[in-house]
Amino acid sequence: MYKARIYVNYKPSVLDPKAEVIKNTLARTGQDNVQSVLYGKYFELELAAADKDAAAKQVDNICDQMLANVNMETYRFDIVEEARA
Amino acid sequence: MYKARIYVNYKPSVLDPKAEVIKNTLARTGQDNVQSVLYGKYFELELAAADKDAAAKQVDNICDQMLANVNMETYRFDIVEEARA
Amino acid sequence: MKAAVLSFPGSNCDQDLLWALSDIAGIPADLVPASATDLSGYDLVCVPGGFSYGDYLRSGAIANFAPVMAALKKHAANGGLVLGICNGFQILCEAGLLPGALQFNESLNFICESEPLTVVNTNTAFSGDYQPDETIHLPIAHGEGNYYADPETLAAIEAKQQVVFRYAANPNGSLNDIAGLTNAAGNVLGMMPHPERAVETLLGGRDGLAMFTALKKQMEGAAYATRRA
Amino acid sequence: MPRVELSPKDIAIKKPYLDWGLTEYEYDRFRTKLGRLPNYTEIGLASGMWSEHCAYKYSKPVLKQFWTKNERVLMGPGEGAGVIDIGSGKAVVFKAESHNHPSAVEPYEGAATGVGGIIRDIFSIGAEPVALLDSLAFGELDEAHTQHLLDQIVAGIGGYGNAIGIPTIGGETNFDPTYARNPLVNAMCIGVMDKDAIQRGRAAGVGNAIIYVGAKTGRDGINGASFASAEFSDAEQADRAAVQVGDPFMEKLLTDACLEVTRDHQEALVGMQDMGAAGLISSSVEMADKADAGMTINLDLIPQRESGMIPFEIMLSESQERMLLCVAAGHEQEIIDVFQKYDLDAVVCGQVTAGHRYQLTFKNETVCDVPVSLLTSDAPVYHQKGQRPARLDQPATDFAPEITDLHDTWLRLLGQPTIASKKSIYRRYDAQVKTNTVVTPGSDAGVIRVRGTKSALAATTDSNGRYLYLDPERGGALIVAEAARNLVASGTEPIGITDCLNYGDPTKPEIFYELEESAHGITAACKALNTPVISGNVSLYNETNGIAIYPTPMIGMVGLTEDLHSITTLDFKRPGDLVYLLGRTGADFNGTELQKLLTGGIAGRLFDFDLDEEVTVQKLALNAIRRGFVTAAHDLSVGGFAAALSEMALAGQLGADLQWDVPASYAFAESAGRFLMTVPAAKQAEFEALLGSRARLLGKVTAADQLHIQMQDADVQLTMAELTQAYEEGIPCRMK
Ligand SMILES: Nc1ncnc2c1ncn2[C@@H]1O[C@H](COP(=O)(O)OP(=O)(O)O)[C@@H](O)[C@H]1O
Ligand SMILES: [Mg+2]
Repeated sequence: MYKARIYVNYKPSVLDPKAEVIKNTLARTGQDNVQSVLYGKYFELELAAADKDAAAKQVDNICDQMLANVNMETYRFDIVEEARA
Repeated sequence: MYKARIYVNYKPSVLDPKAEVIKNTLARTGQDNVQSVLYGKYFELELAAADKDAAAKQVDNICDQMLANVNMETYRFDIVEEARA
Repeated sequence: MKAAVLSFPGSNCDQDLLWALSDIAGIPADLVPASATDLSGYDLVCVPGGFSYGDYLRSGAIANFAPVMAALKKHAANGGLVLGICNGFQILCEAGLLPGALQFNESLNFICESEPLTVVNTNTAFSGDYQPDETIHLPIAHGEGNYYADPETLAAIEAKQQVVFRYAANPNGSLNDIAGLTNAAGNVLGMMPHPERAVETLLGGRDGLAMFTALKKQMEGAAYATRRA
Repeated sequence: MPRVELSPKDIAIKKPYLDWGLTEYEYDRFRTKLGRLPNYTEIGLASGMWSEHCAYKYSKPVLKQFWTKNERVLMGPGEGAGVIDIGSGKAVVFKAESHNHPSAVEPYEGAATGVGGIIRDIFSIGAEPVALLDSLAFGELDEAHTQHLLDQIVAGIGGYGNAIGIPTIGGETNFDPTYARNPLVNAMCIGVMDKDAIQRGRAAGVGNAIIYVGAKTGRDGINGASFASAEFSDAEQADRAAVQVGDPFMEKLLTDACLEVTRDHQEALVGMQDMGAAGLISSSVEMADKADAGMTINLDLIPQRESGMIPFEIMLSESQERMLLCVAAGHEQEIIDVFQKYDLDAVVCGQVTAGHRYQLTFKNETVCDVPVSLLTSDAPVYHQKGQRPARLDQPATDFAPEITDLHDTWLRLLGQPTIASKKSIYRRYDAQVKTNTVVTPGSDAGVIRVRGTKSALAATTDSNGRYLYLDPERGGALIVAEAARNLVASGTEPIGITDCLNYGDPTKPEIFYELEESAHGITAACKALNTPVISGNVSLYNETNGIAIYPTPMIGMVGLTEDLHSITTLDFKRPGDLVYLLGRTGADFNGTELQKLLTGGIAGRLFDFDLDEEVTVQKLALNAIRRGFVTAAHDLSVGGFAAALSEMALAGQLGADLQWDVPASYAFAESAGRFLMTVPAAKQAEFEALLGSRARLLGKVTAADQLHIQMQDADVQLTMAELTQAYEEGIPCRMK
């Protein structure tokens, strides 16, 4: 069993209105020491696979096709082997 | 400068419709080897703070008050010190 | 007798609510910006629908940090009437003035529809002009109206009869079909359906009007009581 | 790797402009008129301003023929949107825009930013946006890709409109393989304003300030037509988004702030325009052009979201939610204060200058110094020659359907996605915010009241590429007539149109023919129906692998009634009401949904269409409604009698018992100029006297749970349950 931890974020050139609002609100409540905010998605998938490479290949494909919108998002992931429960 | 990496997820007792959709779609496309899907939010904050403890305290407060709704979500974070640019 | 309609950046039902209160129900009402810090002088404070601050983090989450919220919490703690509709309901939950939270609709889609509701509690300041167990139709328009509370909270809500409106055909997955409920004290009501959209026959129905007439009576009575005291 | 700005000489040699959409001829034209070699920024600006989107270089000769003026029109095409007088001191403002290509690439954000863009066009005139509509076309719904596009495009439209708080009161959704890889996403916005407060996009008065307002400028959206991807390294490509993300929250603030400026600071505001296609360059230079003025802008002052942007990028960025204002000198702070109240960036970035030069400075250097006209009126205009496609001269023989099982055909037709209920789509749009919506989606037109008056406005969007494919001219006229029919059925008088012209590559003579001929048809119908074209938009190059979509002009039409009581919906109201069919039905089957259903495609000569008769029937129908004879009205269009009758029954949850002495196939004919109406028995005489032979009594509305129709060669009974199943499930069951 493998666990994939996947991070999906907007590309740097894309305006992220969500992160903007959070940053402004922190500043408004006196927390302007927070200098940058990134707001992304985080996924964990557990999957059975022949080996780590196979798992990585499948996860990469799932990210590209489904979890990330590659027109405006980038993704990265890591994969760890898990002991069977 | 500190960087906080924050993960916000639904509590296990809350059914997450978005994760369900992903899992079902994977199954429908023949990828039923994916046995669990967790769909969360991921934030990165960069903040200036006196020390790591102070940063952690502030981040914990931001999570509790703003980034997570503790009625249905849990959060965790880690903090790393960053070299100034 | 006076009502306040709060207006957060991104609120978009504030004018509709103001119109329903003042022009239709005859309750004098002011629009009060989120930057205000004082709500004294208002008997009823309404938190309208919309997408406060874009609802970008979670619906209602950012509004909780607006300056006016301290005054709203004070008003509620003093027993003042508070009505939150749609995004207003979400804000009241985020602010801890009502129990639970509102999650994405089960279908994950926004739903705009006229929904049948059952009025299950007419012993509140908001619902006294409805008949017990009456079925009414009110519009809903939301993407995150799926009411959630953990089992203990839910049990407490039911035990204290805080639920005022239940969906007759649950559109969004809300637990116990909850469409609207009050706090334990009964002076704060939050609901996803829009009574302010149902106060004119021209626009398709008047089932929402009884809520405003009940509130008016309540406030008139209260104002009379204060005058006597 | 930062972008390298080629020197003027290197530009002449390396010709990067070819990748930005400029031709060799266009470069030469620009250089010759300028009198020297253009630099990198200047030729970049030309690539934006001389694009079809900004210069209409292919479509201008076609658009010229449109009929744009009658006594009610206060402002025609040329500004952000057109304006029509609706009495009581009020005016209606509307326009439509296409976002086909962005929506094909990124359906959610493409559709959302399309809505955001059209809203800015409306409030830039000074009008409060009060309603939205859309017009969508997709490939066959059995394809997973189409399902994904539909889901995400609808989510995007709702995501923007719902959040900003403007009701979506109507639209249309069509399905045909021609749109499989080229979906159409057209959005329309309607605004209402005091008629004496019209704002124009003008930068007049030497020394007056140019103020930039709204979101910061980023690199998003500059690699469209004019910015070829070949120029980027892979790493850059990976960082660069092909699409913009819409921010409805920002736009809500922007709308409210701009309306406050137009309302309370009239003496300070000289002009206002939104930054749409080709962003800052098009808005600024057009504002100078319209005022016959010059302009200078300091690019260092433009709020920027990213570091290291070069002038070319700043000027051509299509970042969303931005506006440009011209403000009287001395009033700058007054205006900036308004925007600051809404937490919005507003900065003085330039001035109106004497003369006619358009000048940009960047880091204390002049990076552009060209005549204003070089970027505007000097853009080339191409007079293409159309060529009649061969298919129009050798039409297939007329389709003559034989209906052996009317019951089965009826239900199958009703379940076709183009005909079936669109409720699963429009229930994802907030149709009621602002509490003005008198008729929500599901009827012939969306209707909103006009606050402060006794009037109401109705609106509809209509298109039918199949008709135009078979006959561009007649199809063009038909579609305008159909839009008008929808408004009349709702009890309003059509007063004007906006359009989106969705076509293939105009440099192909056959495509240009389609464009030109359909414009003839549209114009003829507009004149006959007294509905001038007050605004519009052109979307060309809708092609996949060299194959164009069907010519698909989208007509957005607005109707007016000054009496709320005349508003009529399509649902059967009462058992016992008499059911009438208005207009003539013929064996009109080519191009119909029935032909598509039974033969898998469309072919043949498009059926005849009598424009004068259409006008007459519409006038009579509106008259009957206004005189209070009519309890329900519905126009007949795609799917003909069968679709229309089913919709009336389903909406009212009442049946009907009818006799119609024509062949069963006629239930599906799409002959124009027809309505179904119900009339209370007490009004029968008056109604029949008014309509004469143009109305045929078919029978009665019944309390029964079924439709019963006796035709010449068939007798059919359809239960409400069967009808509901076919109609309501048509789309949802294919989305799974
Ligand atoms: N994409 C859409 N958005 C909003 N409303 C829609 C959409 N598609 C269809 N509708 C609504 O569904 C109803 C039926 O649409 P349509 O079949 O196009 O009507 P008609 O044939 O009378 O023009 C109308 O009320 C229309 O406004
Ligand atoms: Mg119609």
